[in-house]
Amino acid sequence: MAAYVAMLTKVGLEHYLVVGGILFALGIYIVLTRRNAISILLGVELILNSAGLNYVAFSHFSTGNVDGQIYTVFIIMLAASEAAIGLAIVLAIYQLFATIDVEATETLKD
Amino acid sequence: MDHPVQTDFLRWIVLFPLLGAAVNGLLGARIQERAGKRMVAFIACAPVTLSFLFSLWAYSRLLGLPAKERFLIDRFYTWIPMGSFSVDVAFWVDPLSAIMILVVSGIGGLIHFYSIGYMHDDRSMWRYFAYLNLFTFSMLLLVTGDNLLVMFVGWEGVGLCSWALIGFWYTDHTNTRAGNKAFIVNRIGDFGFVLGIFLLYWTLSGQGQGTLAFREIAEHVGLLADLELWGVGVATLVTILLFIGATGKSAQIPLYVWLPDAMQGPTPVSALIHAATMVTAGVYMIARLNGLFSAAPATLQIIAVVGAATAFFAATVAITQTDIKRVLAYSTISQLGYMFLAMGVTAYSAGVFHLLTHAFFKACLFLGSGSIIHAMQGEQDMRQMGGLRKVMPATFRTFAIAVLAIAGTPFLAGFFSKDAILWQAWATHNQLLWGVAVFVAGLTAFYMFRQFFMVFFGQCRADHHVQEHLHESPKIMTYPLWILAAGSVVVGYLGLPAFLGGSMLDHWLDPVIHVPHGEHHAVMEEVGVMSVSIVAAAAGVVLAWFLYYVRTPSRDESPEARGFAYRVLFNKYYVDEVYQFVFVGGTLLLARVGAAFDRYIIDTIVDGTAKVTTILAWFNGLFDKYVIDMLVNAVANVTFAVGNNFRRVQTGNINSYLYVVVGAVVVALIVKLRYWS
Amino acid sequence: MEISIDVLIFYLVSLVVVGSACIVAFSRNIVHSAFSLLGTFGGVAGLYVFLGADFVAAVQVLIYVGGILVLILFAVMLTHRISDIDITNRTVGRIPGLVAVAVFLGILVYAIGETDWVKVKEVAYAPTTATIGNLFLGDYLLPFQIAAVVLLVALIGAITLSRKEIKE
Amino acid sequence: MTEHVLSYMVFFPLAGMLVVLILPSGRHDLIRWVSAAATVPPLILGVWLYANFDTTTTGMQFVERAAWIPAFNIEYFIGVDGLSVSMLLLTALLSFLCIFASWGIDKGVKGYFALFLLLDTGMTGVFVALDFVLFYVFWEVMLLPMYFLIGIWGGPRKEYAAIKFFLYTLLGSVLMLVAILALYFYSEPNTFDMTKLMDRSSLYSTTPLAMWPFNVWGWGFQHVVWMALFIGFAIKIPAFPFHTWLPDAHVEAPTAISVILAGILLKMGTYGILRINYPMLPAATADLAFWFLAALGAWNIVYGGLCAMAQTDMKKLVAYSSVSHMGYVMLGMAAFNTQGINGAVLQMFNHGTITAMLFLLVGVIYDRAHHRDINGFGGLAGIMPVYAGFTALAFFASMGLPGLSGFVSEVLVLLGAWPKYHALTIIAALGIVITAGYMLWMMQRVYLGPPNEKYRDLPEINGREIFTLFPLGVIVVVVGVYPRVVLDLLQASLNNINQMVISHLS
Amino acid sequence: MDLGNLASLKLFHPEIVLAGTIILLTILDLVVANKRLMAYVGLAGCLVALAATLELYGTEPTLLFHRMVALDNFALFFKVVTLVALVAAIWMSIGSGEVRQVHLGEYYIVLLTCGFGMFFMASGNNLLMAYLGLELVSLTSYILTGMLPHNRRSAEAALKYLIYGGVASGTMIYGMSWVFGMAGSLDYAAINAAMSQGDGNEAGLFIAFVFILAGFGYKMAFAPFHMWSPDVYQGAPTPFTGFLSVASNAAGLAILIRFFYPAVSTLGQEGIWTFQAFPALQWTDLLVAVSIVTMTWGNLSALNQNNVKRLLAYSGIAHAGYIMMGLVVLNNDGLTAMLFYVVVYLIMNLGAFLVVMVVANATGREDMEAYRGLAWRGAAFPAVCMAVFVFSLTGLPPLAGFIGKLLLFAAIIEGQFYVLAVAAIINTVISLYYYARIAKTMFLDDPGPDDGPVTATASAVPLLGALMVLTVVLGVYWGPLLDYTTGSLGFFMK
Repeated sequence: MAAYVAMLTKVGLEHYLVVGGILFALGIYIVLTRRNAISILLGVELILNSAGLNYVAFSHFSTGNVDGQIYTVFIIMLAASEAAIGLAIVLAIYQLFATIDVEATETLKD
Repeated sequence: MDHPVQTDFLRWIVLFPLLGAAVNGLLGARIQERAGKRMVAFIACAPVTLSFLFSLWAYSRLLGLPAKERFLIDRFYTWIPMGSFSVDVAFWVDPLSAIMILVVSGIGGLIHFYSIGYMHDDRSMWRYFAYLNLFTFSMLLLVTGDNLLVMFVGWEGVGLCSWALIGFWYTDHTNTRAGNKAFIVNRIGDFGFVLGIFLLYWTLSGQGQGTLAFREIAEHVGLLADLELWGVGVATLVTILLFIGATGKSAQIPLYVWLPDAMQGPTPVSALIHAATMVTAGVYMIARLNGLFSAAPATLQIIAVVGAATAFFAATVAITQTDIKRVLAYSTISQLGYMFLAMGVTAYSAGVFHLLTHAFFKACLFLGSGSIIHAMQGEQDMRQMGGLRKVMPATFRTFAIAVLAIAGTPFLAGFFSKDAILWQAWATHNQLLWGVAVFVAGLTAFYMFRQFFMVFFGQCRADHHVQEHLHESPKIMTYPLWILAAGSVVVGYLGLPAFLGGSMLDHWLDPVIHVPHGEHHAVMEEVGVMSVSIVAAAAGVVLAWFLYYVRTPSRDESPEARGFAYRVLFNKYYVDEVYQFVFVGGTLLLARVGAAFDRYIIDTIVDGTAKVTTILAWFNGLFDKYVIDMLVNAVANVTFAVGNNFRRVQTGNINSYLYVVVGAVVVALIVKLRYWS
Repeated sequence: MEISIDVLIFYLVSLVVVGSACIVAFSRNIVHSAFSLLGTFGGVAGLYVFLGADFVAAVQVLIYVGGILVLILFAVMLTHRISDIDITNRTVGRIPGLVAVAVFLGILVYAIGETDWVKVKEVAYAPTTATIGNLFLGDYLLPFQIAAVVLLVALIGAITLSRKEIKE
Repeated sequence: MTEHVLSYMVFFPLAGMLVVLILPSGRHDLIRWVSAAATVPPLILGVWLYANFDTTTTGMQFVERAAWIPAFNIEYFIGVDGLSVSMLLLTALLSFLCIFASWGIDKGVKGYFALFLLLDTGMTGVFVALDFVLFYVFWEVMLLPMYFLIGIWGGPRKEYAAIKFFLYTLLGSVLMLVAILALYFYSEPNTFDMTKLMDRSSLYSTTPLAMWPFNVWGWGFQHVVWMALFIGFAIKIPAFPFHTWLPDAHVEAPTAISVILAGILLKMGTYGILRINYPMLPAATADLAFWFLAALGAWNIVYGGLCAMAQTDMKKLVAYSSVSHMGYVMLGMAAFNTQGINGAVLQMFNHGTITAMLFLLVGVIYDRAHHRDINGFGGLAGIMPVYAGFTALAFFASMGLPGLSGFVSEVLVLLGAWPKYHALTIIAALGIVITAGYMLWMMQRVYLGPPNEKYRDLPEINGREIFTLFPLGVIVVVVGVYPRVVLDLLQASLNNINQMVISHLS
Repeated sequence: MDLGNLASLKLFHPEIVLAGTIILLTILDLVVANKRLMAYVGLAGCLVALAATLELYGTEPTLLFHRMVALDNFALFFKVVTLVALVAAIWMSIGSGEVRQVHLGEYYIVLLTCGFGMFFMASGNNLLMAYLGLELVSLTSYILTGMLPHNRRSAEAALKYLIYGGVASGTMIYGMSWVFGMAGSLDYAAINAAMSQGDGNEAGLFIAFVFILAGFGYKMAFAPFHMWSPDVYQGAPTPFTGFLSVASNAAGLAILIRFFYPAVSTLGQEGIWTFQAFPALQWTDLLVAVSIVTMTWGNLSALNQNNVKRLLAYSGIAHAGYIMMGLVVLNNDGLTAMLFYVVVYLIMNLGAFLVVMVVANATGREDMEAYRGLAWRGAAFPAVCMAVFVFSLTGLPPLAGFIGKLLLFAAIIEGQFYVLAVAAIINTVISLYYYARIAKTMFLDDPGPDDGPVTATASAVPLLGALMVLTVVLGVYWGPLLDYTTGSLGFFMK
């Protein structure tokens, strides 16, 4: 019991990892269940954030240098690029299909 | 003896007819067109005549040698050298084959000449003579071959020629069917024959003496003693297999069925192939291998029984037939039965003797019937004939001599030879077989005289039109008849019974036939036995005289009007029908089953494999189409109607793609953590 | 059983992060989802601060909150009529999704607990901006340059994709 | 010149193909003559080879070797022994004749002859290759031209036939590839050199594998590899139950391609078994020969014969007769004695010539009447006597009539098989009867009987057709009368191969 | 040897040339009216870069830019492959009717950037560079896929690609973060060192590796990460599809090999690699399963395809499965075989897509019916080439595809993966069916009444001829290429 209490009272690496894990899982949940293209992109952002959080946490607890932080910076940068391109595509889809529901845009299939 | 003298000219006995066949076969059509039928006939007859002359030469050479060394050989070349198995193309002439080559080339030559007249109007004369020459070649090869394999070449070759000549007028399917029947039934016999060859070779080879040469086989027969295969003596097995071949070639039960049908061929062919020479090949083969057969008493017993049974069976059928050639055909089968009976009772010499005499009188009968058919413009039904003795005197006389000979009239050829067989059967204590044979002798006399009376006596029952054109045949046809008729009288004196001075033939054949000398019998016993057969024959003649001379046969005599027994005999015991149904039908059924198996089972399996793959692919698509979306939609939105989900097939859905990824990763992780750790 | 204030704050911030992420995931309204993302991003930025990553936190706020989020909101507005905003954030297959993700998360947490992570003895808190800046022009120069290419091409791409007039 | 004679034989047709490819596609006659010219040198060289071949040694002759892919020890390694020479001669001759049999092709002439020449190279290559990779390459080189030759120039169901052929043979060759690689990795040092692999045959383990179901059968590595190779070859032979591609392929293929298919391609299966399975996997050969060679061979003979009897399409009948006749080859080679194995290879050679004749003959009539229904003819012998003469020769040779080539080989095979397999030989000998049955029956229906009025005016076989048939007819007769022209070539090599297996017979 | 930033530049010519070309194109796009010029400039840039790359052969293996990227034969090999694919893709684009509709300037800029990204996928020597390279390639691929204006298929494909790619790369960096946490460094060499000491982290490592595999696998398109590829292949402009099918695949393989071999394994005797620290990981079993599932899934799905591009996508998946076979055996022979196959696959698959493009140019269609009797509709040469390509894809000698398969088979049989071998055999036979169907349609079917003549685009013919000749020549004389791929296994780590 004491061990569990200690686990809860002292914030360590694992706590951050668990938060990251939850974010990751929620992101996965979103991409699995959402039908709205923008919502799915939100899920992707959650996944990227979870990874970023992991890197910073490791950077802080495991390496003691800023390598992980720099990685996170790049993640953020790439997330931004991806969002820009993704949203441009979404707009194009909306122009062509008048909806962004991915179930409505299924012309490519077997 | 061990190093026989090479005699080069023997090969020419065999090769001359082949040359003739080649020339006529390849160029005949052109020759006939340019130089006429005479040229064709000359090209065909000259080689046979040469063969006959060379045969005489060989014969005279044999005469010049001491009895024990009467043996000439011509090694041509090594045919199949295959390790221990080495077969030469080699020809040999010894007393036995000397008789055969003389018969084949002599009677064959006569029939060649006869054919010039008989086939004069046929536009494919060249083809006919090519076949006939080829036949002569094959037959000579058969009898002069120094080993079993070369003999087998001839054996098959005569079968081929027989096929070609039976179906000579190929535009009629009856003829071609008869040809095929002959060939295929012979092949069934050959099936046994080759197996016999293999078994013989390998058994001897197992004893260190692998060979197929006759002389060496005779030398090493002793090695086969006590060897067994499948619980049967090897010698017995080999001889039975070889005998199966003989039943095919020589038309014995159960493979005789082809011979009556073979009468579809031109009549000279029937005379040459289906009476005088080819059908006796089986007899010759057994005589040739007499040492081997003597070592297998069980087989001999079978041969004797089969021979007697065939003789009886064919004779009974012959008494009802109305076709002039079919009567002769069944008669041939019956006479061949006698020869096999002789073989079976180890009277090899008597068998060969009967072979010789039979060749003369049966050839004469066939050629005579050919002459008649020729005159009757192709008509073969005896019910349409009658009274021909006035129109065709030469044919009538020769035919009469031959009939008398075959019926066993004392002091003609058939009498002596048949009697030799009967006596041997009696002397070897086969009284039952002897009884059958005697009865058959009576039947023979009956059906031959029935034919004789129906054809030559009484009123002519033919059409008016045919009657007007009745004529005697040309001399080229009647001369051979006379020669053969003379032979039917004379050759009998080659084999006089012991009490009349003994058999020259026995003496001649002594070096090659080793008959264990039987016990001595009283002269009176022999005379008594002989008298019984004379009585039987006489009875047959009288019966025929009563039924077919006194009571003239009617033109429309039909078997339906007669009793059951008559119908059975007329329809040859329905054997053909049974064979047709069981064997031909059975084989075709098997063939269809096989083909159907191919088409339906194997191909279905193959196609099925393809189908399974397609189904898998389809299932794969299904997995895409349904399973994933079922997870997404049907399972989740329970409110949605199932049908609606099916209609809204949502492939191409990005969520489902991602489901696959996540699902796979989760499964991999679970498997890893749960099972692999 | 004392709980220090920073631990409490950590839990509080984490709660914000996870809670708003849950809204993102489960909300039926796309605008709600988008705005809740603000909470997540901000909360993560807060966690970065806790982890002594001041520069990253700033970048997170600037780019995510200031850039990406605004972009997303724009997109939401551009692709929806205001009237049907409520019904466009469809979610399908919640139960299998939740099951899959729960199993997934379980495995992750289990593995996080099992794994022997590298740990430094002393956890340091120091300003990182200068260090990071130096590294960008030193050891990390190449990635930094590539990032420039990425941004350039993203720019070109985004423009190309949204500019869809027919040529010729 | 002489040291590269085999290479010339292999690649001359390929050079011809390249020439054909650059010719203008409209010049049909030019293309035909160039193609014909490209097949002449191999034939001449083949005869030269035959004349200069040393029949007394067992080793490979006219060997050429050059490094090809040194990294894997793959070489351009070719050479011949007696077995190969006989097949090589057959290939050169039939290729040459088939060019003339293809004269009537008028659709896509250029493509046809180009593919044909490519096929020729592939076939020739298979019979000379002594490096496994080279062998496999040539083996597969045949596949594609065949697919197109059947598929484009074939009959009504050409696609089905082509794809069936293709799938079957590809399945076989992939298995073969796996077996080749397995042999490569088990050899020490690793080599694709077939002659070396033969020398090391004792290395391949026969210890039963633990893997189900091999443990039940007691199969070792050697058996498994043997089986993989065997299936590949059995498809080509074709052995029951892998034979169903053959009737379809034959029926649909153009005449010349049927000839090649039956005359040469089928031989590759048995050639492969003799060249690879026997010397390299002798222990497995000894263990498995009864069921997979002898029993299957006997079954092939009877089954193929019966199937042939039920056919109404001439080509299908001939195709099934091939199934039957190739059974003799399998039975003979399983006898493991001089007679059997030599008979088997002689039968390969004879079947090549006889069946080629049969297909050419069917082609002649098909060109004139445009159908092949056996029941749709009648009395052709009177209408086309010369043609009927050739047919009779081919039929009787096929039936194994003494004096013609088929007889010698069949007798040797059966003779050889007898001491080892009594019962199977008896079954196989039934083939004598069955063959006569279907051949004569077909002869009767097509050539004899009353002439069919419809075909009263069919022209007699022409000079070109006679030209294709005549050499084959001569060979059939010569080999029948004097089989040593082929047998002398074979004996030393085949006895050597045989010897390798015999020591493993239990 | 590690080099600093400035010192690295002189060993960085290919990248510099390529980057320069990109910038030049950006400027040209603004000032030049004739956009066709862009293609030739791009082509020239690629050729110069190729020359620069070849010039680097023989240089001592080096780590550049403070250990960010490696310069070794392995990297050079993939750079050459990428540049060749780029050249071919640009050449194809010049003749493509589809590409004519897009903004040509941007098209070539993004295409070249895509290739630029692949350079770093092949040479990246730490987790950050791997991620950057992969993302650069991904982003440019999304753009190129969605570039066709007013084209629903194109936009939809781009969206799917983007979402799929985003999730996959997100998953990958999440996994990488765990590796970072376990090794304490982003650098491959450091990771390798850490791995050789650590133990007991099997679960965590396995999860991380599986996640990373998701990212790499999505680039290579192997199951179960392949599902984007048919849709994207079908939607994207054909020249880019061709490029994607070969170069993206190759780059995915490159990044995968560099991570799983030099970074986390050690090279032992006789070219046999061993996984560090966790021998009990059952890694090979997973790879065997993935390989079998991939090839089977790809082939089965291809069977019933009627769209040739889509069919080639599935065939590409199947080929990814074949290539994976080389990974299973964990030795240099397997690696060589994979590299060899990459080259061969590049040649034959590009050729196949080129024919697809020729047909699409003439008919506007990509379905199987458009190929009916192609050989008899004036397009005998493309038809013959296509036949060569598809039979090479099947793996028939004497075509290059056979040699590729031979080497792969050789590797797995040597490694005694018999189950895998059998699966591969069955798959080869299955694949023959649909490949042969293409050949059948082109040669054996008669053209339909509406099928007009097809004329090959002038620019396509020489490329087509070159690819076909290469396919045949490499099937017969492949020694040099094998030597080259064997030589390309030089990794520089320390």
